[in-house]
Amino acid sequence: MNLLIIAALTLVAIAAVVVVFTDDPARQAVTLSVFGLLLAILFMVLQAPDVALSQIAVGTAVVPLMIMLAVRKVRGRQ
Amino acid sequence: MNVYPYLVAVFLLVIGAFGIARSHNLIHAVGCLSVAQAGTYVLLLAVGYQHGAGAPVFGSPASTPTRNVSDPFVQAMALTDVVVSATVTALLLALSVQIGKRHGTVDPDELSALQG
Amino acid sequence: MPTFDHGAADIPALAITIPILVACLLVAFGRRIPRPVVDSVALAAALTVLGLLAALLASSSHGRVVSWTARWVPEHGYSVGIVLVADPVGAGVAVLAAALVALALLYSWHYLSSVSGHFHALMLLFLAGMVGFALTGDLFNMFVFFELMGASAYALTGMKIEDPTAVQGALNFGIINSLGAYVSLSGVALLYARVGNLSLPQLSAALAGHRPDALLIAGFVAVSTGFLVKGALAPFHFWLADAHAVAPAPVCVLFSGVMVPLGLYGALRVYWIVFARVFPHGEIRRAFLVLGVLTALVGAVMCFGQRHFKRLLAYSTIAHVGLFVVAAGLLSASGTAGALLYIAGHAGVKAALFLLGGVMLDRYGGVDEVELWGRGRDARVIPWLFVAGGIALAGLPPFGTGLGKAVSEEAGSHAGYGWFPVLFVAVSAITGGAVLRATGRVYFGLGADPRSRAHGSETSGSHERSDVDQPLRRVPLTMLVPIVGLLLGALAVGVLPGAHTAAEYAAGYFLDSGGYTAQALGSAGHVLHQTPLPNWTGLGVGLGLLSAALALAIAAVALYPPKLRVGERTTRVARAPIIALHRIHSGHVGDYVAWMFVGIAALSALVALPLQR
Amino acid sequence: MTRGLRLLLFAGGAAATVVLLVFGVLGLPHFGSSFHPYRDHAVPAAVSHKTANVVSSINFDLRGLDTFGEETILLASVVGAAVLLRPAEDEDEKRPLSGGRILDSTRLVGYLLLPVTLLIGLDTVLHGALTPGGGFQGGVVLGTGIHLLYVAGSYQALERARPEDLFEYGEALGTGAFACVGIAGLLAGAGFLGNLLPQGAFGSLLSSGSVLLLSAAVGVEVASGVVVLLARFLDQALRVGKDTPR
Repeated sequence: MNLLIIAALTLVAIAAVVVVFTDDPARQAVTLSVFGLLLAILFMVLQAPDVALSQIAVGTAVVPLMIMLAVRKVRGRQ
Repeated sequence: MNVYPYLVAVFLLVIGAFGIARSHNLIHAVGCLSVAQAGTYVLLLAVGYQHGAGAPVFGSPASTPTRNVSDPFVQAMALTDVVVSATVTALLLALSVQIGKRHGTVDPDELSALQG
Repeated sequence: MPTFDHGAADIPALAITIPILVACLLVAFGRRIPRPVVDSVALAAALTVLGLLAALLASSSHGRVVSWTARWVPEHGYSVGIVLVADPVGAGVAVLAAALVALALLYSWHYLSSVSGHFHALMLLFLAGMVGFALTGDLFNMFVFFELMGASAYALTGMKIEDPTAVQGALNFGIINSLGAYVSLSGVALLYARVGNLSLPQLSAALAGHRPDALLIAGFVAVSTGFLVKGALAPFHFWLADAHAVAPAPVCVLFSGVMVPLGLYGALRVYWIVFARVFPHGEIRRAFLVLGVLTALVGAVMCFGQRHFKRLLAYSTIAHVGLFVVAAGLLSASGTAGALLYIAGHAGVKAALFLLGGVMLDRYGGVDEVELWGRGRDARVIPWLFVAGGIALAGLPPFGTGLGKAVSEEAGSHAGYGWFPVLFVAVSAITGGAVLRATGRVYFGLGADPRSRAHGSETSGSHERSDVDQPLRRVPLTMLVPIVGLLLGALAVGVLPGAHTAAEYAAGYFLDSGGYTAQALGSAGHVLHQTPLPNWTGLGVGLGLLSAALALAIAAVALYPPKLRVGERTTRVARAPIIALHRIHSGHVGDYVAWMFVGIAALSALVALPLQR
Repeated sequence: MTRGLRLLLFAGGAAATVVLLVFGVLGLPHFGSSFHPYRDHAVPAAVSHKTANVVSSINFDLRGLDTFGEETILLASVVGAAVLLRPAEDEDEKRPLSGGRILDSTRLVGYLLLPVTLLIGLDTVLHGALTPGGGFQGGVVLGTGIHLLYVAGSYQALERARPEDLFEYGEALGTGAFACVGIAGLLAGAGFLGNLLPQGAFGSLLSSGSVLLLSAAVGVEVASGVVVLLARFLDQALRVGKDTPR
C-alpha cells in the first residue's frame, strides 16, 4: 500500500483526536479547519479530486467560519 | 495493511460520537458530529479506491475513456454527503445559538428543561 | 419490459417534485403575498399531491408501479439508475403523509404568523422527503430523503425560537438523528462494497441465499440503526419525547402520525427486500420482539407519569411504536397487516389528540394537567373530543386502533405467543387511561386539586409558548375540522368493510421480496391473490372493549386514588424503578448518544450471537 | 446520569459497535481491489452521454434524483436556519461592528482575492462536466468568495453586494430550475430528469446535455445558500443585544 495514503490516513486520525479533545469551541474551529484540510489531502490521494475540492471549500472554510460566528454570538451574551 | 483505511473510518465515526458524549459545549458537540461524519467519507472513498487507477475524470478531449479509474459512485455519494453535512451543521449551529440565547448556557450539563 | 401504465409510472416523481416546486415559490414570494394566499397555495399543493398519490395507490393495488429515473432501465439485470417502486404499502404510507400534511396546514391557518411562508415551505419540503422515502427503491436515495425529512423536521421543531425548551428539543433531535444517519450510511458503504450497486432489487438479487457473514450482519445492523432512531425504538427513542413535547402541534401530527412509522417502514422494507433471504427469520423475529416489548413497556410507564400533555402523548407514541414493532416483528403477513391497520388508526387518533393539545395550549397558555386543573369546565365540545381520542387510543371498537390491535393480537396468539393480548391490552389501556386522566383533570375538574401535592422536577409544560399571537377565545372552524376529520378517519379504518382484507393484501406485496426484485428488474409483475377477511371477530371486539374499560378504570383510580394500607417502605420500593426510569430520560444529548451505542450493541448481540452457533 | 456513568455506558456500547464494524470491514474486498461493478457500467454510460467527468455524470444524469434530493436538503436547511436565526420578538436592533482595526495589507489582499475567487468559482461551475468540480464546488467558492469583502473589513460593502432577498430568490430559482428540468424529462417521455438536450462532442465545453444545465442550477443554489447562511450567522454575531436569557 502506498505510503502517502498511510501517512494521510494517520494524520487524519490524529487530527480527529485533536479536534475532539479541543474543548474550547473557538479553538476547535481552528483544529476542525486543519482536520478538513487534511481530509481534503487524503481525498486527493484517494483519487477523488471532486470530493477534495468541495471538502476544501466546505470543511476548511464554511463550517469553521460558521462555528466561529456561532461562538462569537454565544460568548457575546455570557 | 489492507484494512487500515477502513479501520481509520470506523475510528473517526466512534471518536466523533465519543466527543459528543463527553462534550461540555453544544457547539463543540456539533463540531464532533462532523468528525463522526468524516468517518463515512473515508469509508466510502476507501471502498472505491483502486491501486494504480486514476480519478474518474477524462480531462482533456485527447484522453480516451478507460475503466481503469477509481469508483465514481462512492465519490458522488461522498460529494452529496459533504454538502448535506455542511447544511445540517448550519442548522444545528443555529439551534445552538438559540439555546445560548434562551438558556444563557450551551453546556448540556446545565440544561435541565427536558427531564423525565 | 414490465407492462405498466405510463401515466401511473410518472406519479412518484411528480409527487416528490410538486411540493418542492411550490416550496420554492413560497420561499421566493411568501413574504410578499398575503397570508391567506400562502395558506391556500400550500394547502392546494398538499391536496394535489394527495390526489396523485391516491391514484397511485389505486393503480398499485393491481401490481407494483415501477419507474427508473431518466429511463436507465436495467440491462441484463443491472442498472446505473435509481428506481422508484410503489407497492400498496409504500403508496399507502405516502397517502397518509400527504393527508396529514393537508390537515396540518388547514389547522395552522392562523398559526405562527412570524414565520409565514417559510413555515409552509418547510412543511412541503418535509412532505417531499416523506413521499420520496416511501416510494424510492434505492438504499442511498432512501438516505437522501431520510436526511431531507430530518433537516426540515429539525427546523420545524425549533420554530418557536422564543421557547427555551423548543430549541433544546430540536437540537437533541437533530444530533441524535444525524448520528444515526451516519451509522446508516456506513452500513450502506459496507453493502455497496460487497454488491457494487445500491438499488434494493439489485442488492436483493445479489444477496439472496448468501451466507449471513460478519459484513452482512454489520451492514444490516448499521443500516437499521438510523431508521430505528427515526422509528424511536428503545433505546434509540429518547429524542422523540423532547422533540414532540416542544414542536408546534401541527408538526407533532406529522411526527407521530407518519414520520416515526416511516422509520419503522424503512427498517422493515430494507429487511424484507434485501435481507429476508439472507438471515434466518427466527433470530430477526426475536430481535424485533425483544426491543418492541421493551419499547412498549418503557413508553407506557413514562406516558402515565407525565403531567405535560404533549409529552404524555409523545411517550404514548413510543409505547405504540413498541406495539407496531411487536406486530410487524412476527414477520408474517397477518402480523404486518395488524401493524399497518394499527399505524393507520393510531395516526388519526394521535394526530387528533396532538391538535387538541394545541387547542389546550392556545386557549389556556399551557399544557400542564396539574396547573390547569378544572380550567376547562366551561368548554362544551372540546372535552368530548378529548374523551373520544383517549378511549380510541385505548382501542375501543370500531376505531381503527381497535382493529389494528385485534388483528395483531390474533396474529400473535396464532403464532404461539399467548402473551400478545396481555401486552396489547395493558399498553393501550395505560396510554388511553393517561389521556382520560388528563382530560378529567383539565376539562371536568375531577379528582382532588392536584396542585397541593405536585412535586416539580419533571417537565411540567406550564411555561410552554403558545403557537398563536393571542390566546384563543373560541376554537375556529379551521382547527375544529381537522380534529373531527382525523377522528372520523380513525373510525373509518375500523368501519370500512374490506379494511382488513386490503391490509393483508398490501402486506403480501410488502413481504414478497422475490416478486419485488423480479418486477423492478424488468419481468412482468404478477398480481397477488386476495382473500376476503372479516374486519372484526368476537374475540377482537371483546379485547377492545376490555382495554377501553380498563382505561376508564385506570383513569378513575388515578383521579380518586383508593386509600390503601400499604407501608411507606413498600411504596418507596415500588416507586424506585419508576423514578430511575424517569431519571434516565434526562434531556442530555450526551446520554442519548451513549444509549444509542448501547442500542447498536444490543441489536448486534440479538442478531449476531445466535448466528455464531 | 453522572458524567462517569455516561462515559462508562458509552464505552460499553461503543466497544461492541467497534467489534461489529471491525468484523464487518474485515469482510470487505481488500483496499485497492479492482472489484467495482458500478464503475464498469457507469463509465460507458457517461461516455454515451458525452460527459467526461464521470462523477458529474452520476450526480446529474445517472442518479440525478439523489442530487435533486440533496439540493432540497440544502433548501430546507437554509430556510430552516433563516427561520431559526430570525430576530426574535424580544430582541433589539443590530449594532454596527465596533472596533476591529484592519490592516491595510489584509484589506488589500481581500480586495485582490475577490475577483480571482469569483472567477475560479464560475469556472469550476461551468467546467463541471469536464474537469473535477461542478455546481457544488463552484457554488461554495462563489458564496464564500463574496465574504472576502468582510475580510477586507467592509461590512457595509458586503451588505450592499449581498442583498439577502436576491439570494433567497437565487436559492429558490436553483432548486426550481432543477425541478423543471426533471419534469421536462417526464413530459418528453425520457423519464424524470432524463437527459434530453443535445449532448455535443465529448470533451467540449457544451457537451453532456442537461448535465451542464443542472450543474449551473446547483451552482446558483449553492452559492445563494452559502451566502444566506453566512449572512444569517454574521447578522447574529453582530446582533449582540441586551436581551438577557430568561
